[in-house]
Amino acid sequence: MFVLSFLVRRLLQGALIVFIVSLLIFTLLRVVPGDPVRLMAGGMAPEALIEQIAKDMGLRDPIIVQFGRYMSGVVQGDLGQSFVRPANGASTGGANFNDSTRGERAKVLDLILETLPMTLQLAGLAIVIALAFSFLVGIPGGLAPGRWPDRLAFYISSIFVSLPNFWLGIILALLLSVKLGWLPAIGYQGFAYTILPAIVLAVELSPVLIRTLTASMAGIMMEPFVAVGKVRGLSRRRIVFGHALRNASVPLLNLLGIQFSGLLGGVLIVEFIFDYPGLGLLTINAVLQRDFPLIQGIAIVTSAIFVFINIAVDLVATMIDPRLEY
Amino acid sequence: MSVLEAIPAKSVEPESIRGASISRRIWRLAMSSNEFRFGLAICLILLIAAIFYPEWSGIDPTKMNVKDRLIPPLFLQQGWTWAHPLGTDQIGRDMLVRSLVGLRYSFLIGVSTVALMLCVGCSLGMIAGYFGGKIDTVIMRITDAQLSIPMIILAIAVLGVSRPTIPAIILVLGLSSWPTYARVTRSVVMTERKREYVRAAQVMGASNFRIMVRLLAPLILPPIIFVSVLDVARMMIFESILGFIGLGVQPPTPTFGNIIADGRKYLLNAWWIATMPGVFLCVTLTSINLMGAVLERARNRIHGGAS
Amino acid sequence: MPTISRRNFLTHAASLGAGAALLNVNPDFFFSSAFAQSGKPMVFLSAENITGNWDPTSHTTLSQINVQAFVMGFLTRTPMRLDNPEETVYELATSIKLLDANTLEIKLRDDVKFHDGKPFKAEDVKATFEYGSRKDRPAQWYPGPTETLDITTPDDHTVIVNTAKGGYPAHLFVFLASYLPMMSATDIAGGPSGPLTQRLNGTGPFRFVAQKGNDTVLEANKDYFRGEPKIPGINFTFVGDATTRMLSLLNGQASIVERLEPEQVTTLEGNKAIAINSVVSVENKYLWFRCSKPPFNDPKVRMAACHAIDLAMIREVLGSAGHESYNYVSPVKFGYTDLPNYPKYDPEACQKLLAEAGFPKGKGLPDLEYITSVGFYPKTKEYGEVITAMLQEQGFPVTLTVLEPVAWNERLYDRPGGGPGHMIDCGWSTGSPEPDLVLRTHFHSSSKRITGIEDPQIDASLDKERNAPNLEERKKILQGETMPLLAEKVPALSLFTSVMIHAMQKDLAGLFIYPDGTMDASKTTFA
Amino acid sequence: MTQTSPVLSVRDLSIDLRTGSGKRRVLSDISFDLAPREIVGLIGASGSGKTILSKALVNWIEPPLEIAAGRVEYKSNNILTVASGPMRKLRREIAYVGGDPMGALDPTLPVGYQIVEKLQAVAPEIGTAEARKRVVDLLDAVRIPSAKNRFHEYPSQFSGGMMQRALIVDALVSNPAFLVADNITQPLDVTVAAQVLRLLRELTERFDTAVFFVSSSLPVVSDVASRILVLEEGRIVEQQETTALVQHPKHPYTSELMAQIPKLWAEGAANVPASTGKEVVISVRDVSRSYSVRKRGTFASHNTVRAVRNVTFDVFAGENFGVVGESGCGKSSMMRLLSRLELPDSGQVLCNGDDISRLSGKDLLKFRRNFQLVLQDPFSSLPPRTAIGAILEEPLRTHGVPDRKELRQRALTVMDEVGLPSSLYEELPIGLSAGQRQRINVARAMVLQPKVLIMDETLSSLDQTEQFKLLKLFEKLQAQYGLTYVFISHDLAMVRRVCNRVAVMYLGEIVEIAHNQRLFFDPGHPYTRTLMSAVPTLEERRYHQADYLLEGEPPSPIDLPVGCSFAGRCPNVMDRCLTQSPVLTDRGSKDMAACFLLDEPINRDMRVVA
Repeated sequence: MFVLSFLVRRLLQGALIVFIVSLLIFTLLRVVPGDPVRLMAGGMAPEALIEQIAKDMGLRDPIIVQFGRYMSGVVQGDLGQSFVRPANGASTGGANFNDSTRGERAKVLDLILETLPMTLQLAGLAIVIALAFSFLVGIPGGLAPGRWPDRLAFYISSIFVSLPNFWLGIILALLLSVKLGWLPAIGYQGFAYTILPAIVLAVELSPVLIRTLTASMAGIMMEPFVAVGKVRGLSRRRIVFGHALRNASVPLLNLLGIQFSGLLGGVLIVEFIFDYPGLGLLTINAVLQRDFPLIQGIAIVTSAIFVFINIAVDLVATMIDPRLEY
Repeated sequence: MSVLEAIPAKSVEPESIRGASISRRIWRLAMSSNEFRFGLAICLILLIAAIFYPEWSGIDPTKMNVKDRLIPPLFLQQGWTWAHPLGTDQIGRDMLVRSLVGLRYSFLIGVSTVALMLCVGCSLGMIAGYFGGKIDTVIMRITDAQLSIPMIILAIAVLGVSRPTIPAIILVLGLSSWPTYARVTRSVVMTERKREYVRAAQVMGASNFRIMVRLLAPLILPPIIFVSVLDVARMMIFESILGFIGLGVQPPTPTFGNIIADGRKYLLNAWWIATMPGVFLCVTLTSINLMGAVLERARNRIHGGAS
Repeated sequence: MPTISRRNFLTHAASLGAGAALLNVNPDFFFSSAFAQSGKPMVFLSAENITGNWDPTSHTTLSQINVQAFVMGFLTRTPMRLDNPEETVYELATSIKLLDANTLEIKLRDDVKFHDGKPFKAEDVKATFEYGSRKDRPAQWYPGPTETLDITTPDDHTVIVNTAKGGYPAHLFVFLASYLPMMSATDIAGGPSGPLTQRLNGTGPFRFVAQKGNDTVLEANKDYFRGEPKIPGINFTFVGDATTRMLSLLNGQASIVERLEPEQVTTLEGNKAIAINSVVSVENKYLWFRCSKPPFNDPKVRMAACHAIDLAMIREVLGSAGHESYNYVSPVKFGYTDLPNYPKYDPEACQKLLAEAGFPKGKGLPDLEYITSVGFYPKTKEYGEVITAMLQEQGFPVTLTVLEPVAWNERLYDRPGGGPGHMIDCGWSTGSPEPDLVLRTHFHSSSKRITGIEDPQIDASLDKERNAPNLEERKKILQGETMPLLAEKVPALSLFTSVMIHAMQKDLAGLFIYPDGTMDASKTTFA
Repeated sequence: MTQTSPVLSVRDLSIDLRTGSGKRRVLSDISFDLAPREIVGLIGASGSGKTILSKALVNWIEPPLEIAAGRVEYKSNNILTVASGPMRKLRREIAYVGGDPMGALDPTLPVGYQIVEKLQAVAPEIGTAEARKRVVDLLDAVRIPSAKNRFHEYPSQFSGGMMQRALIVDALVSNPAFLVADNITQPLDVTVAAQVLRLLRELTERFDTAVFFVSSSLPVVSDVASRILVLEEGRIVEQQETTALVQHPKHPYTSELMAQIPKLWAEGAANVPASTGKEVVISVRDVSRSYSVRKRGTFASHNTVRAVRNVTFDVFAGENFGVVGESGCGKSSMMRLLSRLELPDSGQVLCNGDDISRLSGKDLLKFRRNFQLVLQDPFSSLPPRTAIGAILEEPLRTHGVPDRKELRQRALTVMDEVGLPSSLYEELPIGLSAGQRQRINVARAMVLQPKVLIMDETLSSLDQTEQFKLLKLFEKLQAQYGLTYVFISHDLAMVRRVCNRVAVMYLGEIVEIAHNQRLFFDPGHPYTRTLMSAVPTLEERRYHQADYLLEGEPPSPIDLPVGCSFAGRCPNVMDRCLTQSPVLTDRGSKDMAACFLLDEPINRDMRVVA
């Protein structure tokens, strides 16, 4: 009953958030200068044709009318069509002229659904690696505040945060793929191709995780129940892993939920560097091509995912710590 | 309950540093740590170098000398020269001067962005956490919405309107990253708000605004600012991501971001171009971080408890 | 009448960049392919993405032209090498004859089939020519609209082209023959939204299988009239990042990559497993002035800017990726000559012209915007910065705007009132010796793509060279009148000729690369 | 003493505290024995080293504390030197319960689960099913209602008293040989504390456990222990059988401690001048306040907590007015209403005749200046990172005193008045004792020179010595400035000592309001008698626990029972009480109580303003 009412309440709020985000993005993308139709039709297209296309696509209607039309589509699961991508999914470029002979345009939703699982796989692996590493570094750091494991955690996070992901990506690809031949790097032909980009993402993700984990671990270890636990006869390992970690995982979870939207920024670059066919590559190509319907669709889908992930995070957090109420 | 609480702690700190005002005491305690001195020294060296070296050396960071391009840093590979201690880039500009000027701009971007984030995030978070109820709900829903808009989308929208100038970039980065701070501030304020000293201040007749600004802000901001040092670096890196998609600071102005983004192509045979700013970034950050950590520790020691 | 005469239109003996012509396979290899296929497909990483429309007349996108070159057939092929630029090899044609100034006779092979099984006949050539000349086709390579052509097919393997109605010479089709992909008449009959846009259908050594995301998958055509290719297929993949492409080559995932940076060349030269191929391309890169709006509507200001730019410095930045060019076309194109009056770096002349134009030392000039892209050409941004600095040195108040390719492309072309900015960087590449594909396209007032120039003198000169009765005459007019006139009016400044640099696995043998970047892989093997 | 060999014997135990500049001895030469089944009490002021000693007994000495000398022998082992592995096994036989029940367990796991975890940690041979059964049985034995369900509940769902019971279960579940109980009744209400103590006695008898019972309250210790040790500044200055010690303390320190214990019924217990003021300062008229709490696990439904119900009373100028009651009785809500931190839902609070809810702007500021509050918790009521001087100046700044010199002067003056040395001006409150902190709190209230001070449990966190000193201070300040005090407290002894009139609250209502003497000698409400039966005292009780102290805690203010709200715990409950709710009945001289046992009310339908 609790879970159900929680979900109903949060999902309603979530729907509202996604709606606000959609409106914001929709408006923002329409005040950007540069006529999307010109982008779509190509530089060589005559003005009259551009006006014609714009009219046909309803791009000269008031924004609110366009938004209404768009949202009624979204509700039915239709995120519109890409401006520039053909149905076969190729990313396109160049001075493509929009004449009547254009191939059928790709559905935004299809494009997203095709690439999303790839990115989820990448992000999932990255989070697993980042968490494993952060635990390895952060827990000893949190258990020994001020001593060397703490400093080690501090220096590692300092160094990691100053590594630009595209720099690191290239270095790791050179080292692990070209020089040592341990891992494949470019493109995607199997799970092994996910590992290297995931490592790069994990490095980007872990400084904040390490820091949060160290701080909250150190904080929890100061809690009375930890000290009392020892007197009650619990072993240190049990206190650390059974209790302290459990408590420290709540802020960590919240952080992960928030980090998701930051993760997309990293995914973007990393997928581009490694030519990994996920949502990030789709996004960066959409941005580079100014494919507005696609950008819009991606933004709405990611914000929806973000909202869901945070609902899930909060749900898990309340399950871990029943004092929390959302 | 810690052991110390049970004992009337008559002197937790050495007697020598008593009597002075609290901020001075924190400062003095921090200064007594080698780590802090080391961090401060490095930070000062970098600062002084960034402020004075480019003008003093007389080398124009945008002046190119195509013949002298891709000279390696001192001693590292054949062909180095004292004229360019850190080598030159792909069109023969001096890397040392470029890195230092880049440090200025990146620092400007990083610090102003974080300042903006802190201003917006902390004030909204504080208002939400302090008043609670409907105000809280509205602010937090806005925060969630903002948090779920990927930065890059906001970037093309805003930077598409104006040419990507430094203020515009600061605006974009700052506006897209404040929600984290709003959330953190809100949660801290919500716990602090329930404490009795807030109630005491209300009974004294202090207005809500006064309580937030004079009582809560000085209490909750330092740890948040300490954490935000990491964000300064992240923002510098983000700026390079913007450069990556053509929305960064326009050349010839050097920033760490665009030096790294441009130098990426030469990583194989002129690794220093993309690496030097990273090294500078790492050193700057570590020195600031080091000072921050020591200050935080000193603060906690003077204030006698965990934050 | 001779067929294509041996013309020695290139006297220029340029030294090639490092590693050039390492793999200069004689194009005369289209025979005997009795070797067994070596098992794996060739993976080509392209620097540019393709359009969503497979109709060859719908675009001018290089990467898609590359795909077409694998799949489609051409009447002739022109290898266009500096040492033998006029060499022409017949492919689908067996002979091309000029019957008179306005009549061209083309004889065709009789053993060729399209990938969908339809035999290749004269009707296909007729349909292709007529369709490609239509006014609404975006890739306007043909000399005049369909109404100006009269094409007859006396038998299934002979095509007669008559241009009398259009008033331009028929020899223009000679150069185009090597550039126009032959489409099936049946596809064309399907109309502009028909099968043409859905897939590629040609007579080439590889057939189009599918487009999977950014991968274009091609497989060997067993019925290829010169024998089945030895590799089972080609994966043509778009990878935007130069470093990524090279990493992919280094770890063995890619067979061949294009558009290398000169520094990458240096790195790869030391690598035993990698071979480099450089070829001077048909593409020049230009600084285009917006000639329809101030201040560059004044030829003096344009010339002043040209005098401010030191081309040698730019080539220095480019290293092996750039080749000298003192003309508006590439040295491998018909009519190239080093123009004696081509603008040189001359600060004094620059200042003088500026003063004459009323802007002494640049004072009084409006803020100027120079637009360039982070594009897939090597060093674009770098030399953009160099040019900006050089212009600033002479007092031009220039700022550089670096845009990602699509945003740049959106701003590229002329529009009513003049295109955005004041100067813009762009290269122009056409896989044919035909110079008008550049000159007429950009500088004739009927087209004026980027510059927006409308100058009756240039128009007249361009018309005159096009209407020359034969190629010798035409060359004389080009070199003696049209090109010098352009160098005098400078609607644009040609900066250099691109050198196409490809790197490939050393075991990849038998690949021929044309100066426009297209490839012939029909004899390619993995050694 | 006892002939059997002791369970535990401590010999010459000395403990040092390592500080930045060196070592300080905090315990010296402690020696005593604990016989099987014996309950030994330890008493001492805060800071005397009680907690350190009790921790030493369970081998819980951590840096910066270190053992300087001596042994703690259990089964002829010095447990101070046992390695952590074997020590964990020993913990089965050595148990500890602390004074912070709410922090003692991991908040994210169910209570029962954690007790099972502990049992299995010290006794791995016990299977999970058996351990569960044992825990549930014991929870039942400590009278935790529906123990089976409570087993799965989380610490935050337990009240303090419940939690302390659960912790006693946690300590006793492994059947230990001895138990160290360190200040276990400190945070609890009197009635609950009395219940817990009663329970502890029962259980230790049942389990044959010896107990080392530590408290700062001699009455509490004497209630439980058969022998008492007195600790002063790290030394045991006296040890005697309880009765002997109470009657003939040998050491002057013990006598001093006993002198500070407030009396309830003895001669001189009340130290108040008769209330003289006739001018009404505060008048509370039929005030109610309820809160809306979202029901956990529901979408939009709310529970209404009725915290204050139809309360009416007056406070006269210059008098000391007390409000007593246990946690959750609504006295804190009352405080918030009086100090205008919240506004009542209905009714009025009048101050000098003005409805304070209508005040705003300057009038409000003036009201604030005259009407100050001293809060309960000496730790959280002071901003942790502000220097003391700045804390005291802040209210003056709020009230528009801009001049730095004047600010400093007034802060120093008030510091002097409350007995804080001026050297503390630049210091942070962090190093100070609870007593010193409460002085700062008082000083912060006094700096505005108010007319009324509300003391919200101001003294309850202090030990008797400190309480004693602060009460002296209050008297002095009252004499000097003619202050009116409102004491909100759960401590009957303190109220007895200082208040002219006392209101007793139960579940948001005033059940009795009476003059000091009348309340303590002739209480009109059974709840008042229950409270008195539970007060720890050395005196002969007028009301005995056996008669008045029933099990159970006050019902939740969410689901108020029909009829008299005290019916569930009332020893004199009648049928009528379950259906009808009694109203305040005048008992003469403005004393009133709400109980059907009293004579038929004179003005039954008229609410009388006291």
